[in-house]
Amino acid sequence: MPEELPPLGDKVYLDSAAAVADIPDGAVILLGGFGGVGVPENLLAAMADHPARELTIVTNHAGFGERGLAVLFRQGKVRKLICTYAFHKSAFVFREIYMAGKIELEQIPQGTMAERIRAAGAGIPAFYTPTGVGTQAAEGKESRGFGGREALLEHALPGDIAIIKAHKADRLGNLVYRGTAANFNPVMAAAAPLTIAEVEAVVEPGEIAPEAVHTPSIYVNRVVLGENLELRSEA
Amino acid sequence: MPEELPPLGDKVYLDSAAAVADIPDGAVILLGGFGGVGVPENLLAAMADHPARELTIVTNHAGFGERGLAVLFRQGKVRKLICTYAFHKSAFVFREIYMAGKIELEQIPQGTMAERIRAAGAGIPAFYTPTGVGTQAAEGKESRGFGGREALLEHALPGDIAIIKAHKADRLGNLVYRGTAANFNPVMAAAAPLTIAEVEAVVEPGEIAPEAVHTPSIYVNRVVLGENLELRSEA
Amino acid sequence: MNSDPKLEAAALTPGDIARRIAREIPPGAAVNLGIGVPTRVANHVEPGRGVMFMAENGILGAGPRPAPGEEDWDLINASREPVTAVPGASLFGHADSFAMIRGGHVDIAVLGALQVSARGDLANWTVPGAGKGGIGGAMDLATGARQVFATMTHLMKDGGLKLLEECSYPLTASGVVGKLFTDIAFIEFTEEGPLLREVAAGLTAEDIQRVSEPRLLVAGTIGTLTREPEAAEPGA
Amino acid sequence: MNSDPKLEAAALTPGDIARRIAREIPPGAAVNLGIGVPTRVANHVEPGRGVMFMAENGILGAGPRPAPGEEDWDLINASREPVTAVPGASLFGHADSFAMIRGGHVDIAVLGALQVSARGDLANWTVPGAGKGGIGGAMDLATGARQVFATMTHLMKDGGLKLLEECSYPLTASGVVGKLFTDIAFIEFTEEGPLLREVAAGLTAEDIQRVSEPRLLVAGTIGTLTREPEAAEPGA
Repeated sequence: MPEELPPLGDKVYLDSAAAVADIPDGAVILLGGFGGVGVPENLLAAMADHPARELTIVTNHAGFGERGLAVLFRQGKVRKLICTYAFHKSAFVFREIYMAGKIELEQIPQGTMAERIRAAGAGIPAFYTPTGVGTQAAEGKESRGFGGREALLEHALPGDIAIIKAHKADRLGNLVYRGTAANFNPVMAAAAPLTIAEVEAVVEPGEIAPEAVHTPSIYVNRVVLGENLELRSEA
Repeated sequence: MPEELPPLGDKVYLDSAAAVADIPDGAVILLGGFGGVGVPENLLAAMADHPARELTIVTNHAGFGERGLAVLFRQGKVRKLICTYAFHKSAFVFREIYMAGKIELEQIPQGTMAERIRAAGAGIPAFYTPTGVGTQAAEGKESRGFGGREALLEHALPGDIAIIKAHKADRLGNLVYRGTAANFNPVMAAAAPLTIAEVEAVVEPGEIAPEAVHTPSIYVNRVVLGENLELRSEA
Repeated sequence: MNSDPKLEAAALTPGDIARRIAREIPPGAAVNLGIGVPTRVANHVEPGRGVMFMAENGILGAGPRPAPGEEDWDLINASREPVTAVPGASLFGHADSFAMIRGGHVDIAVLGALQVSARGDLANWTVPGAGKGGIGGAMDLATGARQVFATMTHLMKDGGLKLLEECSYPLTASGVVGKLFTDIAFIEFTEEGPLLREVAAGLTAEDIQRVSEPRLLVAGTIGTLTREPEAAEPGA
Repeated sequence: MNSDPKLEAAALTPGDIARRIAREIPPGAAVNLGIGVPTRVANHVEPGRGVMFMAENGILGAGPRPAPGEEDWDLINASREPVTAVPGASLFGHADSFAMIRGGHVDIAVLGALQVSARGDLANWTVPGAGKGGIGGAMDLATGARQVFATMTHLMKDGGLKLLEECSYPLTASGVVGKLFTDIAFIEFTEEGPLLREVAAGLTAEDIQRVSEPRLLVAGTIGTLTREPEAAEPGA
């Protein structure tokens, strides 16, 4: 769905609405963030004003409160949620929609989700992990012993679009994260052919030292300066 | 072979000889470096004065010239070399020893070697990669199709000891690399129960910003300030 | 905590349990603390012991909660609480964080438990029936950490058992619990089975056995778990 | 380059080949350059086109070789040559670098070839018999890059063919070559087979077919590969 090559030069989009404008129905969206930190709040808000439906969302948890991701649940835009933690008490909107049978859920261990997304970006079609052996997470999965220890076969989990958050970007798309706000954002950036990054600052190429880059520009197609950096839906 | 837990507090060793003193015969050593950059030259020099034999060395290439790794080849200390590029013209010492039937060789694709070492550090017993399908690198390996594309099953490649090089360390073992001197060093640091890092500078904890750490302290057991930073064997 | 007045009277507070767990953490260890009582363990580990706390959302070297008003809301632990970064801390993303956990680099994970079985199976992520809890990082931590310490009240509120022959709740991981700290006992899982190491002051081994489904082993002297005034817990 | 005087007279220089390859690189592409002629392609890509050169030893945004005496010996490309970092460059280790390559994020790999087959198989890492060459990053690059451009002289020094029905040397990867640039021809690999796009000035399609084992397809007009004075290559 996205262009074959990133556009020449400047990847900076005018606003969040423009950055997500062409997201189609049915897209699989990798959504960064953990515990309200590193969440692309403004891009999420733009998605609430966007017509795309039948979305699959891959993210750590099922939203918090009434904002951010919860708005998309309420709007009935999300067909399926793939996450690591579905039923936190603050995810009451998701619970309501789920109990009404209006959304599919796939819940997977956090490390397995991170590694499946990394695998998608890294050209690894599948890998084995000991996590989940002998649990519900193993249901329907192949298992195999390595050196006397069982492991499950897990497949790469790519997205069509990654919607992520970083602290700072340069105009080429190099990203830097702050604190624990990296979380799923770096692996998601690499695991979709179209990656849209909301940031708190945009600088010129060269202002981020090469050793300090956390996500190389090659993984980022669009950069947008978040309109309201105080937004905190904790999606 | 190493202690169960890293020693309390300061991981800084007095000199290279002390840092490698307890390496036993038969150890599998992960050796960092690529093209003469990021090579732990002083630790290699200390290994030349060390009695350990029957070593397996895992490193990018088969040494250069007459110094560094080539000394260990000449001394007959290396039983097996696992590398990505064996027969560069400058690796004449290895060639000589290999042609004389005095060393085993396993040559594997560079990306597969990096990923196998990462897997060892990341608790992934095995993974699939499309690299090498239909080539000599596939010989004796399981192959399987994913989404219509064949991939080879590759296993984690752990070491007993990692001997690596970084630019800077703090006393807790956090590491920072310079330029293209990271190469195999970060993955190797995580893939052995005992990791020994040669560095060009040692600083106090806190002097490396948390976001700037390339290799977290948890992966590093010993730090030594290289005695002769001009050493350049290009091993 | 349960309907037995004798056990109830002897039961440790959460702070007492956290303090006891802290004593089992060796100097220099890298430790992941789960939500609840495990989080409080940090309050009882002296800074000079070189223990590094890691949180699976991407920090090694998490320090105490900052003073009110000084929070950095980009810097939290896995319980969504603001933390500080100690000198020598490092930050990383989820893939690297779980590589660290699954790769066996974290020495100890201290996890809350719902049930523990005779052979150290851990159930801590959900109760049967839809709509409660989530997996989160629990399966990776329980599987990947070198040692798993579990903690729970010994009994359910209705007096039902939680230390069982077999867990009835969905498992988090099999055979992983090394040490179990309840409000009335400290039990170590050995090749031969669960070994009763310590009991709360005022109780006997028989008291613990009576509320535990598996046969508990005893070797040598059984130690005593003591209570302290809550004020003894700094920062709680 | 071969024993046929007509072909020899028409053959492009390495600089000419590099210049032709450079014209096939679209603006904004991420490109990995192998050793030899591929390395020289960088000399012909204008900086304003936004092309980013990556080297598998851990740099995206490799710039020209620094002036003598100004080398940073911690900053090299995969050919072990000192490079610079352009504004907006990034640095990373081998695992991340090959994740980038194998994950299909590198648009074009330009690789030297020993042999290429009718269906785009590439042989470039060794000749049969022990003791020559090495795999290095070639298999990952040939498999992982979105497009593989191969370059070689069209014939061996003794006149032997290198564009073959089947490679006789050990393969690097199967069916991966998209475009082949030799000293006398530019060939594109299509579903139907190798398509002859351009020939060196002074030669005909028949001249190229005569020294190519597979049947070459022709569609529409065949273009001309031109030679330029070596001075036209900046920095060579």
